[in-house]
Amino acid sequence: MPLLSDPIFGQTMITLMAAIVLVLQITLVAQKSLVSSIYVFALQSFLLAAIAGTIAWFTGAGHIYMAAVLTFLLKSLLLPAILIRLVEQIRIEHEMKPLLNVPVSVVISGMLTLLAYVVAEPLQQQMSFGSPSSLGHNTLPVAVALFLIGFFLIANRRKALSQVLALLSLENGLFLAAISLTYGMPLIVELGVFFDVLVAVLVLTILVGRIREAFDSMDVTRLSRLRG
Amino acid sequence: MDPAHAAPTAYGLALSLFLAGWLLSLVLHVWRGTSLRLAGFVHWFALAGSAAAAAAGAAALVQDGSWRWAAPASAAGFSVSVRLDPLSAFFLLALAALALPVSAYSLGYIRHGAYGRSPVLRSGLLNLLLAALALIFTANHVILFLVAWEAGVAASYFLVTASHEQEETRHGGWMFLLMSRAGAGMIYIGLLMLSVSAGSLDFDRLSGAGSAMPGAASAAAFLLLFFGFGVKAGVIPLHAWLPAAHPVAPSNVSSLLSGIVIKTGIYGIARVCFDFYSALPPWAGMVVLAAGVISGLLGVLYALMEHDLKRLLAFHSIENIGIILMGFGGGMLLRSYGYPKLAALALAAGLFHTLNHAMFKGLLFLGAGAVVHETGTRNMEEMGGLIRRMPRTALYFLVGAVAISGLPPLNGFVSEWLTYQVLLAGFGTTAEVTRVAFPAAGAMLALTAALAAACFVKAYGITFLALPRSEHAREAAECAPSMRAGMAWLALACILLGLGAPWFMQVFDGVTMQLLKTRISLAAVSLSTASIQAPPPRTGAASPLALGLLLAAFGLVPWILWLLRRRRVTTAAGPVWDCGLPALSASNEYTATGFSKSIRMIFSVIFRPRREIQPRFEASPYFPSEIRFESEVRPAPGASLHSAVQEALLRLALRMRQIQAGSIHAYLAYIFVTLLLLLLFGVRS
Amino acid sequence: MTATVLHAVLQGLLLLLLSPLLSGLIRTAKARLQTRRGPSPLQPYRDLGKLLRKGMVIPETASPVFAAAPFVVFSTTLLAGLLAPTVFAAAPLSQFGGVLALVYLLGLGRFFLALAALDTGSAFGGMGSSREMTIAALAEPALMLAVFTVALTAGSTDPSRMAQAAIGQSWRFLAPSQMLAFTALFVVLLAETGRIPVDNPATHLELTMIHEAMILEYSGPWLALIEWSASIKQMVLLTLLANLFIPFTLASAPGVPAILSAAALYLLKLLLLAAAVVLVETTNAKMRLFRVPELLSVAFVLGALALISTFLFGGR
Amino acid sequence: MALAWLLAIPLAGAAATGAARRRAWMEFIYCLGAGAALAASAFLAAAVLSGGPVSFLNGFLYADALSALVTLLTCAVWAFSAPYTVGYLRGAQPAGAPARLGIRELRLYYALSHLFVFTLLGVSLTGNLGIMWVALEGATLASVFLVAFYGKPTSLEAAWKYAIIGGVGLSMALFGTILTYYAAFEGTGMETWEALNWPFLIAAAPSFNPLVMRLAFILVLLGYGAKAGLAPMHTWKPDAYSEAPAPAAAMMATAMLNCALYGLGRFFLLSARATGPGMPSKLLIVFGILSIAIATPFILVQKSYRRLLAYSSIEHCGIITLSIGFGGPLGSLGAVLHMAFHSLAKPLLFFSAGNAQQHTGDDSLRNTAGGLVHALPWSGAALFAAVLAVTGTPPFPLFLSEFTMLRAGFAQGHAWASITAVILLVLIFSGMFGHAARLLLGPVPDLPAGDRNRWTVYPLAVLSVVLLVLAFWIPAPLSSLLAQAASLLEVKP
Repeated sequence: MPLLSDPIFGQTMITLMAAIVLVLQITLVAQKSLVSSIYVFALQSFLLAAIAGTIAWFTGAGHIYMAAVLTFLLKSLLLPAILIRLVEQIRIEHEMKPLLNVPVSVVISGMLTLLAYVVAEPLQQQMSFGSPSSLGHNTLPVAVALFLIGFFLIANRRKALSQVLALLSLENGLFLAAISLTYGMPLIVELGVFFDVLVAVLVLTILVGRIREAFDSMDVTRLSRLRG
Repeated sequence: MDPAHAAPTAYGLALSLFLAGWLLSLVLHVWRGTSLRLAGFVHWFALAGSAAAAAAGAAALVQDGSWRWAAPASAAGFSVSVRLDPLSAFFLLALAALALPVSAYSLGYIRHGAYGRSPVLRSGLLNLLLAALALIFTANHVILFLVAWEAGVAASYFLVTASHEQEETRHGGWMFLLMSRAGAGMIYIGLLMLSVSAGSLDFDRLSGAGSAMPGAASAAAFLLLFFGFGVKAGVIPLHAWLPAAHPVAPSNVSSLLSGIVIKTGIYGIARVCFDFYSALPPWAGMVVLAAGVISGLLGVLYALMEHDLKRLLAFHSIENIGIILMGFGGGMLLRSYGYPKLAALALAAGLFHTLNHAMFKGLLFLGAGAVVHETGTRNMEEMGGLIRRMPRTALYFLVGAVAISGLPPLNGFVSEWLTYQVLLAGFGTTAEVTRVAFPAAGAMLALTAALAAACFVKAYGITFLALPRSEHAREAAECAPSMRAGMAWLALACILLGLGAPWFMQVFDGVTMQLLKTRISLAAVSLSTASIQAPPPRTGAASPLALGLLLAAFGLVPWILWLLRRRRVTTAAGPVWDCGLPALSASNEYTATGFSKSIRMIFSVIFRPRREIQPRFEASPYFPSEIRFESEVRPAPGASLHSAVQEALLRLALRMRQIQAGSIHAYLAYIFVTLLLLLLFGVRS
Repeated sequence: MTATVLHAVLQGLLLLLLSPLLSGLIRTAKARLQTRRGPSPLQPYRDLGKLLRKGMVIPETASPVFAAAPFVVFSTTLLAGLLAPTVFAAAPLSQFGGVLALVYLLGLGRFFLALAALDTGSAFGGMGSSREMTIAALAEPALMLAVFTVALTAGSTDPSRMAQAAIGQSWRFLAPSQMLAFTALFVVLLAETGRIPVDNPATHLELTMIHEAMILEYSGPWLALIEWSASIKQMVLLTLLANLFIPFTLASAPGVPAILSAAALYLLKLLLLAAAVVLVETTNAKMRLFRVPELLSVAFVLGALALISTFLFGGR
Repeated sequence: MALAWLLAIPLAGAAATGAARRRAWMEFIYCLGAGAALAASAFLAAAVLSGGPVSFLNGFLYADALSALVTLLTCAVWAFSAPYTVGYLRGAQPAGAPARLGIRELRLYYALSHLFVFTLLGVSLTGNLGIMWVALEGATLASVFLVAFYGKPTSLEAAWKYAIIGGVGLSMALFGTILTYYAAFEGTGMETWEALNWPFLIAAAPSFNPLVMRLAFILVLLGYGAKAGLAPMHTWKPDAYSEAPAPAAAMMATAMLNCALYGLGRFFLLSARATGPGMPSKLLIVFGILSIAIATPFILVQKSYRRLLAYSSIEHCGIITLSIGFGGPLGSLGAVLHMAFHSLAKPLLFFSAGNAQQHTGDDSLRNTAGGLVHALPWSGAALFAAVLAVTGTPPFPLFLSEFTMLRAGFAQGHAWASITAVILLVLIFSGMFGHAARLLLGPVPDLPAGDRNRWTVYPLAVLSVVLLVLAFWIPAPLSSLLAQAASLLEVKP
């Protein structure tokens, strides 16, 4: 199967999937429903796992398979499940009002993508494409954009839980960067990162629950007693 | 003992005693912190240490050259590196000469609760303060100097706030601390500039380093150091802490503060102007001279307006700092124009006045302490007639008052006389602007000194003479023997430093040799006539000893005649002329406020006096039942400087608090914007 | 040594004996100018004699300061007098202290007198003391500037040297700096000796007096000492004025004729200056206290001008 | 092996605490663990001093002088805070929290504290920059519940802000780490996890792509800066420090701050070698000054003294950063010294302030009647000493380190930065001391006599004495450890 061993094909696939990931990220910005956001996130994570799998396939590195599988299990199955369960458990309103309205947010996301390109472009100029060793390098701007948009998303969300989700999507950007630039971090590091992400979500969800109990709301704009 | 080892041994002994006293006080404080007897016991360490320090200073001054000792620096840069060079030794001597009587005085003084609730701790702090001062004067390393400097500040602060239960005390201590720190900031920067340029933190290596720096940096460092040390010295307009902190401190502490703590500023200025800078352009001397003139004149003018005895003395400290700086400034100008001999005279004048001021101001504060303790008030308007209740204190205070007024034959006269000679010598030897500055400064010095005399007529007259103005004053009693001993020592020092000035002047030989390469006593002393003299081009001589003896003789002759005569004429005690009204009472007396009224009116441009008289009438406007009189003057320039700065800062700070308004979105936005900015501008550059 | 002692004793006697006469002469001349007969010039001697013989009333409130003041005032004034050259170009004791010491000795006397005035507890005493110290303080800078001017041209603050240095330059007196300084010093003299327009020595109206208010409670021999000192002080200041600015009449070499002519010329100068004082006193009214600073500021400016003109016209 | 043992101590402590059923056992385990860790870290430091860097598991665990110093400081702070923690948790708890802590709360606290220390030790003891990130993230997670410990609404608020800002910050740091790895990967072709090991990285750094390293440094600076509390990423600090129990806050303000700055310092060295020291230095100087400047107004106008301490921590974070940024032998020495001295002075401040807060039930600077020193003679004196110490007042050793830092500024041609720092430090002093004086001095307050709990008083005395002694005399081994650490932190061409 020459197609499946043609690095150009791999490159094309990865580029396509990365583009979809970026679109999904912007969808997250525009999304108002919490539950749908979680599904979007799960889809995004799945695509990332697929990118990782593709790279693993073409480079034949075992630890990237591992990363792909872990991503798939953790980010597109386990974490969304935990979040969905939490949403149902504490019966929070599904509607999430961002601080800035959707059109403005989307425009800002677009600008951030542009900025990501500006930042990553000089790096890309120094890269060589087309060889297996550079597979996926061209997704660096996407990774930076995911990161920036994720950051923006955290700052733009009122609900505690949606901030957690945004933090996770930001993390996805990092994963994309790691996987595309260096074919994943060393496995032991990668494992540690996954573990941390898992614990972070657990910790944050517990906190969300307690905040909800204490404040009768998940709106973090209410958390403004500590000043000066 | 080998004389070469005398100074180091005594010096080490002094420091050990001070520090041992302090450490011991910490232990004793834990054991029995309120025991006055233990507090007194700790003071004995200060007393013994001061005696050792006096020996060290004297021994070091007698022998030529400097003694150095250094321990290797720690990893953090701290180094015990000390040096007894002539300048250090002189200040050490001044410290000891004051600390000794003050310690003695304290033995009796603290028995009446002057140290507040933890007397043992405070008495230990006095030891710490003395140790810090000794180290300030002898440090040979920037870091040791600064450590000692701030340790002295901390010790002074906690001594000043001994009775911190009162708001006024807290405020005074706070002002002291705040301004000290601000001054220290300037000193840090200045010393850093010097030491980085010299490539060393050793004072030895800093000698002359200032002049080796490039022009602008050299000037900036000089100004920073001068004004930094000026804060400590109380140079107007950086003086605001002085009248706030001196009055509220226990009087033995006030005495040390005024006598020697502010002299650390003078030490710094002397060290900087004459050692770290081997040459300075004339403007630097003009700055110092101007600071001296302004401080001297405004200091005494504001002292005149005071009726708080201790505040009055505090303002006089500013005045005397001004006189010292006139000497220094003159010396710097003369050095700039190439007259090292005259510069040496000026330096000696300034240093001599430093010591003299320590003696008489220390004495006056101790006397004030005794008076304040007996009358329970610092307000002179409630004193009066104390000369009958406290005759010894009154006598010692009188000696101090005469000395501070610069009257012959006491020590104040000697140093002011030298300063006059310096200012006179500067005229015609220097260029156009400065040649006028010198005699102008001389005229202002004359005004300052005459006003000081007026002020002490007031202070002494209102406090000690005439009728008591309050019940407390009427029932005052003479103070404890140890307190009197302390004052007697200082009074004696004022007299001896005056009469023995020609001999004492030789002490400055080492200093002038070190800093200006000339021996001052060759030019300025004539032992055959027991006189001090000014070297050419403006000669002149004065012999306080001869003047004193002649005065005594001329006074004694008529007095003896009078004693002989007295048996034959009738002397009767009679009432004072009271315009025929019934019995003179204390309310007829001139008040301190009244005494200074004419000066208040004459200098109203400066004082902007405001007064308010509110009579209350019952039946007819001719018979007021009650009259309220209020009078105040505008505080000295710079008195509100710190509060203006403080207010502006606080307003700004309040506005800046909006940064932290509790919104996590804002917080995230800060980071996000920072990130974007750095990505935009940081990566490509 | 013996010569110095002899010189000092003689000059002391001169001051002690002649100063009351000078005061008397001024008083008489003033009376004559006001077309009064006035007392005899010898009246001050009679007053002093009388006072010395009389008993005293000492205020009940007085302390030792009150008792000490007359003696301090007397001794400081006399010693100040011995620092100034009178007949000879060299003052007897000027090696012990120059013109600065002289000024400060007078200051010491004033200090004690002002204290004594406060000591009685009388409001007048306080008033006099306050005013005296104020005026003295204001006069001081002008005095110093004038003295500086002379000291600068002479190169010394020693009055003997100041006088000697000027002897050779006979017309120096007419130099602008000297004239200005002379005028400044003259105004200071009026203030220091309590003359009209600053103070009225003849007044006993409580609210206007200064010097008299201070010594209101003194009587008998102590009053005599104070009055005597006041006369001496006046003579010393006139002497300074005369001999620092017009020194060429002074005897610099021993020899009876020279000494005699110098003595005569000295007295003549004193009389002329006294006449000037009399003229000023008769033609002026006493100033309000708060206008005195204006007068003294004029003196200050004159002194400053004097100093500046030492180099303004190409002098040293 | 020593490295592994050291890490095992807090981990075993956490496990044992989880199993413990009685308060006394937990307290004993905590103190024992702290003591053992201090001894072990001293042993480690001695080993590093005598035999150079120690490495275990192929460099997975690694300690040179710098990491040994940071480890030693972490353990020292732990050792000082352990007895204090015992006393503090026995004492009265703030309003809104359970009046007496139950065994469950205590277990949670002690177990989390052990874990917190474990992660902090992990940061300084690993040689792998990736693992260092993992450990630092772990430290955040372990400490979130320490911040939220009292369960008050404000505690939860603080914990949330801490968690989110910390999380965002650390993800930036992770991005930076990924880019560093990429640079190493690209520059050397090395692809195993050893490519993130420190000795390898620092040796290979000159061959890294400067552009990548520049980007990486920016991200790491913001990321670890957020963890350390550099402005403008500092905003979580006042909330977290004022809401956490005092001993936990002290650990965060010293040990965690050190660890974050340690990480930042490592990346600084890498990027300085890769891109030349110009840009990284400049950035550190800017952020250092900015942190000091931002802290100043909040110190001047502050109504809660626990928050005051947090701003002081921001200031000190700025000082250390500034000193690293100045560079040169003096700059790195200043940074290392300041790290060390600050780690001893800050706990003193937190402990004495904690005592005051426990005694009055309030940490307000506005409603105070003053005179606290009458009721709390020991804590009051310690608070004075601590305020003087953290404001860099001689003779406390922080003066020496700050002065070294200022000297470095002048020596390296950043005179203006130094001068600005001096001015700000003077202002901060006036703020800090003014508040302390208002709180402590004054008329006798209407409070019972305090300072009766030995557990909370003795650590104050010991810390004060240690601080004062260090100002004048630093034991030779410690001094050479400091010198070696400083030389490791210095950028060498």
